[in-house]
Amino acid sequence: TIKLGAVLPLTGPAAVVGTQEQRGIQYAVDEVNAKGGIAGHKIEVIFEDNQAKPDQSVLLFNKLVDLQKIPAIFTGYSGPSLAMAPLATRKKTLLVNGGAQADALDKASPYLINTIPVLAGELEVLATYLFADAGKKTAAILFENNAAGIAGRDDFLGSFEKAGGKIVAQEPVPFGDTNYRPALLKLAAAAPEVLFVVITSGTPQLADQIRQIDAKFMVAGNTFFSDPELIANPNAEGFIHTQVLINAPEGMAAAFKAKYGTEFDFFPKQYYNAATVVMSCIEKLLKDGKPITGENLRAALFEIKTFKGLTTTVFNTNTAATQINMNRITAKADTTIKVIPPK
Amino acid sequence: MLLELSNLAAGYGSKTTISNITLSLEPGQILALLGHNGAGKTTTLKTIMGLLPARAGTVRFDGSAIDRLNVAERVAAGIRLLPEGRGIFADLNVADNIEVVAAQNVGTQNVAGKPITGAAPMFRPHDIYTLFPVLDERRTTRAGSMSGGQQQMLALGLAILGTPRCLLLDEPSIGLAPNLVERLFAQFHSICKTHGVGAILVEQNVAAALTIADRVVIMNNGQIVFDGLPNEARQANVWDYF
Amino acid sequence: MLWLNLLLNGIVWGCALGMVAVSFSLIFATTRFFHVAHAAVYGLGGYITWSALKHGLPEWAALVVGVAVCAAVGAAIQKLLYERLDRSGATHLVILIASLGLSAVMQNGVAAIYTSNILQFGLPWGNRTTTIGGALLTNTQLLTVVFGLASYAGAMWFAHRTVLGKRMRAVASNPFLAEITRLQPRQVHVAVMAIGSAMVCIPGVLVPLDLGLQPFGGVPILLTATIAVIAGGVGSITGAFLLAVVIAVLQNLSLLIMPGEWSIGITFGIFVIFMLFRPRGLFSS
Amino acid sequence: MDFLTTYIALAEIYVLLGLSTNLLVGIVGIFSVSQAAVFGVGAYLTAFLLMHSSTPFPLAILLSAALCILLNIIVTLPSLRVSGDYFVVTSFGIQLLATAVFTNWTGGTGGANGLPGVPAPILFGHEFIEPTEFMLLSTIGMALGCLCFWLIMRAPFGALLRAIREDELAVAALGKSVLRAKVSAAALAGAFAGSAGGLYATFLSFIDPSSFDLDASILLLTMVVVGGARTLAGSVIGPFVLLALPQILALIDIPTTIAAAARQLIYGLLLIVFMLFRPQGLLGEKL
Amino acid sequence: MTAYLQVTDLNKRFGGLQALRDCSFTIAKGRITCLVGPNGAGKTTIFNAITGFLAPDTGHVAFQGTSLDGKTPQQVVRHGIARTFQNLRLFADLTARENVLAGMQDHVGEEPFAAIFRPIHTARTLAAKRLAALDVLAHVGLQDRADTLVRNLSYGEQKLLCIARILATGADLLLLDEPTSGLSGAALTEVMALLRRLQSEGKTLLVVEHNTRVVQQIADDVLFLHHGHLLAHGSPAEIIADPKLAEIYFGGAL
Ligand SMILES: Nc1ncnc2c1ncn2[C@@H]1O[C@H](COP(=O)(O)OP(=O)(O)OP(=O)(O)O)[C@@H](O)[C@H]1O
Ligand SMILES: Nc1ncnc2c1ncn2[C@@H]1O[C@H](COP(=O)(O)OP(=O)(O)OP(=O)(O)O)[C@@H](O)[C@H]1O
Ligand SMILES: [Mg+2]
Ligand SMILES: [Mg+2]
Repeated sequence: TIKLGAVLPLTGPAAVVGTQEQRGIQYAVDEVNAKGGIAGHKIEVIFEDNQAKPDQSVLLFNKLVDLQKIPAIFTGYSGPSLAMAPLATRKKTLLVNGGAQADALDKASPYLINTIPVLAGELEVLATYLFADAGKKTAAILFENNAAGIAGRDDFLGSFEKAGGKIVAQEPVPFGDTNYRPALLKLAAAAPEVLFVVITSGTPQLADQIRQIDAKFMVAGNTFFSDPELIANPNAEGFIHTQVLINAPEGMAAAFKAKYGTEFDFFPKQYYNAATVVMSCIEKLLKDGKPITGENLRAALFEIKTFKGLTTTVFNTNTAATQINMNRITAKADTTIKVIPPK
Repeated sequence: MLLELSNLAAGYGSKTTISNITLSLEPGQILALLGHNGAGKTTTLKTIMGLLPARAGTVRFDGSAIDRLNVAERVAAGIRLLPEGRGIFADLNVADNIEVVAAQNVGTQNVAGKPITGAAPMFRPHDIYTLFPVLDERRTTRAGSMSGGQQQMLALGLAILGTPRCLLLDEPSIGLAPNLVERLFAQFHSICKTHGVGAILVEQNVAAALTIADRVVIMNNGQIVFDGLPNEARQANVWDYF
Repeated sequence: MLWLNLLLNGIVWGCALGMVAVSFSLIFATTRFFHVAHAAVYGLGGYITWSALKHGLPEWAALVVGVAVCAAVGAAIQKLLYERLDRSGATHLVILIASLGLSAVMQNGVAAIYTSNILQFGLPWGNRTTTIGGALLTNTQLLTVVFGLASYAGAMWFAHRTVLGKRMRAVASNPFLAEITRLQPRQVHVAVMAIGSAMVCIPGVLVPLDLGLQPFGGVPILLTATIAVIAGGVGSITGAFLLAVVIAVLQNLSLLIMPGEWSIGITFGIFVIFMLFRPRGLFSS
Repeated sequence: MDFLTTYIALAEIYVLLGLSTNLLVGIVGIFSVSQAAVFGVGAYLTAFLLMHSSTPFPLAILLSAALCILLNIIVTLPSLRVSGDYFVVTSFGIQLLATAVFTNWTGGTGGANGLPGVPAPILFGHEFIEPTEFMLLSTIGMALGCLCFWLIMRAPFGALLRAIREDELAVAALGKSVLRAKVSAAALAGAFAGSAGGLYATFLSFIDPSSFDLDASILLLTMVVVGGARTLAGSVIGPFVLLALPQILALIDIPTTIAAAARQLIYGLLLIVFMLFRPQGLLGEKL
Repeated sequence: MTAYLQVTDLNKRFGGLQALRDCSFTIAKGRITCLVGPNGAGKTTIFNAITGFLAPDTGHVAFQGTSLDGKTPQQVVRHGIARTFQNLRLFADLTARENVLAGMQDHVGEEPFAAIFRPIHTARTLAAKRLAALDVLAHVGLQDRADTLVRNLSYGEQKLLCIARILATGADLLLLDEPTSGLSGAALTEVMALLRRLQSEGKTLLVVEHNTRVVQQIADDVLFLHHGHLLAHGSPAEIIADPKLAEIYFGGAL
């Protein structure tokens, strides 16, 4: 068997996302193993729980690399990823991030590969759309007070103002807190034309609360809005959002739900995709008869360059470019209103 | 016989503090249990109460052995302790102090845990207020903010609420000025005599204790060294133990 | 009218917080150690009620099931864990650590069974709104206020008017005397844990009804509630409830003058300074 | 064996923190749940100095220790007025306040993003970048900490601190300054926490608020209690045991999707059972 | 000549309760003065006011001509006044010797700096002090119990240890709050003898006492306090002979 590692927050408050990511990886691996593995080699992923803490991440990274000689490790959340990045460089171990989008991840280490675009690109699309296509001149920002949220705020703010718009207010909410009312009330009081939201979870609750204050503004979000529960929420009617395109075939989503009892959401899909990318590299190395090391995996990744998994993922740099869609939630469904192909 | 201790022994940790304690108490009798510091008086009372397990010997109450009963059951049967220090609920007001204890309706069960049918409590809250009118005036005062003497009256009130059959009084006079001591002791005396309640009175204030005691037991080093009438005690050379 | 909206919102949130604070206060005033697993009981209440609803029980019956389970769990915690620790002479620090262990067990147990995803009750009536003084409040929020005030009144009545409540305060005041006057402190502790746990089930359901269920969702709310309990003065139910509302209102109104990321910090800063001036809380005896 | 050395280095840093916590909570009886906040300030200051100035590493550690001495004195002072349970929760407030500052003062701490790229320590021209090398530094730090702790505990100062734990008023009545003793103890605890912070930041090269939050403070308390409060040996063994525990639990085979939660559950169970059967900790006095 | 201890016009109010009312008295050097009065008369409050545990609302305290107003408890000890507490306040988890050591002044190594940087010197002086502590314990007859934990001492021994502990401070004026309460005959005689001995060694004592026998036997002067007010000041015989005081102390309504 070929062993891979994953250092994710599997318990504690961050586990909402971490466990979804875990399921995505596990699902992809199980699927490959069910078909007999890669060229006869079974894949095994060793999951370690870092509770989103940097010191645990470093310890676990060393554990995986030292004790298990693991060539590639999946990671999520920017803090832990950034903590492990220098080690990845030194140990020439591939770190694969499929969920965190902070801009700092782009250049943190040559061995840190992001299979999801950093927020800057995505939000530039959104900001341009809002200003130019939707004609919104003023915006307010509601962001989660963590690395992802802050990066989202900064990127959106930059892009929207560059496009010519004006940010009239911004409010953070603590990570994991689904009581958005005070922030929403304050933002609504600034009377923006559009509210840009960047929060990783709790979007259905947000929709309810926005409806409650009888908001007059348009609501826009990033790819985190592709949450099926949000889309199914009638209060999310009219929300628009970018989506880092990732689509699962009908049967696959159903099979996933049957297996884990939870939706094949954004994060499982992304990590499914990340796992496919890594496994494609392994397949190539096996075919070329090269040892599976972090260094070789990285080389293989840039040789293959374009991966066709759940979405087309292109690696020109450490960070993938994928297709981005502009979607609108209407009648409990997500409809694409504009397509921006990968650069 | 109301209470009988035979060859009782008890202690803390590996140390046996009291041993061979044999004494008996009749209804209405006041027994002064004297002895120097650390003689084991408090330990004896605690063992009677069931707060400390007996290591040997038996405690009989109303003729039956009660060694297997826990504290609550002994209290229910009417054995009541006025503890060292202030035995009051300092954060509650006077009326609530009396109410919570009265609600337990103690002393109305026999040692087998069966209710004594038809027996009304000997002391109800009303009776306590009659005994100590000053408590009546202070019903809504926080107990902890009363003077030392008033607190001690309340403590005694709590100890006799319900139907006390055997009172264990641990140094009730400590820190009290002589005027209060005299008054309180007079109250003990009349309670015991009029209601036939037996009492073991542990005191350092020997003079005061002897004024109301029917019998004197003196302890030394965890043993009983004298058991007799107050007059005999006055004459015997037991005072060397002090 | 932003301030009015924030004020109302603060009061609603304060009522939810107040229920947690009052229930915690009842327990803390009697036992005097930090029962941090209260957060886990709060969480459990929500999940049990959610399950009962999914099994087709009507709302009120599901709530009753939740309350009953919480009460039983609270009593069991006291009997099986705290009482044993207490008997073995454990200090409050040791009990605190054991309680932390217990909350790890309970919260992760919930996470293992229900996953860490945010669960929705999905009761449409909960989100329907009513206009009050120019602000829109959901039915859930109105219910929170009603239950909050009722919990406060109930706790006050219980502690100061019922014999069990007085007994509870007596046990807190002098455990040794309670033992020798047959107030049976152990039973009282069990009863108080049962009552406090039953009580915390109500915010444990009402808050997630509004904001979604999360296995670790009870921790931040208990933290703030604890601060209300202490700042209000240990043993004072009024203090706990009042301070909970004050804290919630302050956190909301602070948005008027500063960015939201600082509101929590400032609230706790004010609390620390307040404690320096009133080291035994607002309503200290 | 980088895994082992990383584990040892981290545990040694936590020993310093354990000493700091034990001194305040176990010895003096100041029940502080804000030690992680002080630890964080040390870490951030060292990181800031090394990243934004040419301060040499030893000086950065000294400055961090100095700042934490000051800070710990300030956060401990309320214990002179606020007692018992009231102080526990007050220090809790201090911890939450500190977390808010760490998370939101983007200019100083990098906010929620954290500070990546803290340079490794350089001493005598040598860069201590590999865990094995770094372990040398952390071992020295821990040894110095333990020595200090041992020296003060056997000196009259130790007895004075224990006396304060029992009865402050009586200590004052004997002509001793409670204020001075508490300030000294807080200073010492601050120095431990501050230097631990400096070591931590340079070792990990990345710090963010999650290492210095209430959970971290509580972990420190747990380490001290499990190891055994009030003793030197207890503060040494506690961190080693508690950091190893998750790794040992990881050896238990559980279906992956519930494994992490189940392991945390077992961790909780172990804590409960341990407290039930050994409330004084592994190597501690009865508390 | 200035008085040894001079207390002038102390007033202290707790909420609605006037605990001390215009209390003035002086204490002469080398004498045993007993402070008597019913419960709640304010005796302990006077101690608290003298030793800096309580700021009086008005009034002054002067010791050997130096004002003690506004001094902290530890400063008062440094001036040579030490007190015991009605409820002992011993360090129960420390040994008898450590309790006495805690009372000793000017310890080397009592702050961390010396403890860490002069470890040998610290250890050496500590050894010397431990011997000195044994002497103090011998003075009250507790030398055999030196290394016993206080919690395991009998009540009488604890009372003696309280006195030993303040003797260790080297104070000349000792304020003892009910040193004999709860003591039985032998222990009581022992404490009385100790008090006399201390007097003969040049200490001055102010003692709160409820036991009239003790007052008669040891007091040179008696101060009678009632409702926070100093009613009388005289020899034991005078005070006991006063029917008005006897009525307050021994009779009166509950
Ligand atoms: N909890 C305890 N643990 C260990 N030893 C104890 C405990 N309580 C009392 N002792 C010891 O047991 C002996 C008897 O104590 P006890 O309290 O019964 O004495 P006493 O006669 O009531 O004295 P006093 O008049 O001082 O109250 C003493 O030597 C005392 O030190
Ligand atoms: N800190 C305080 N707060 C409020 N009242 C107090 C305080 N200290 C003392 N008192 C009150 O002041 C009065 C005098 O108390 P004090 O302790 O001086 O009496 P005492 O003469 O020592 O009595 P005892 O002989 O019972 O010890 C009492 O009524 C007491 O309740
Ligand atoms: Mg006794
Ligand atoms: Mg007094």
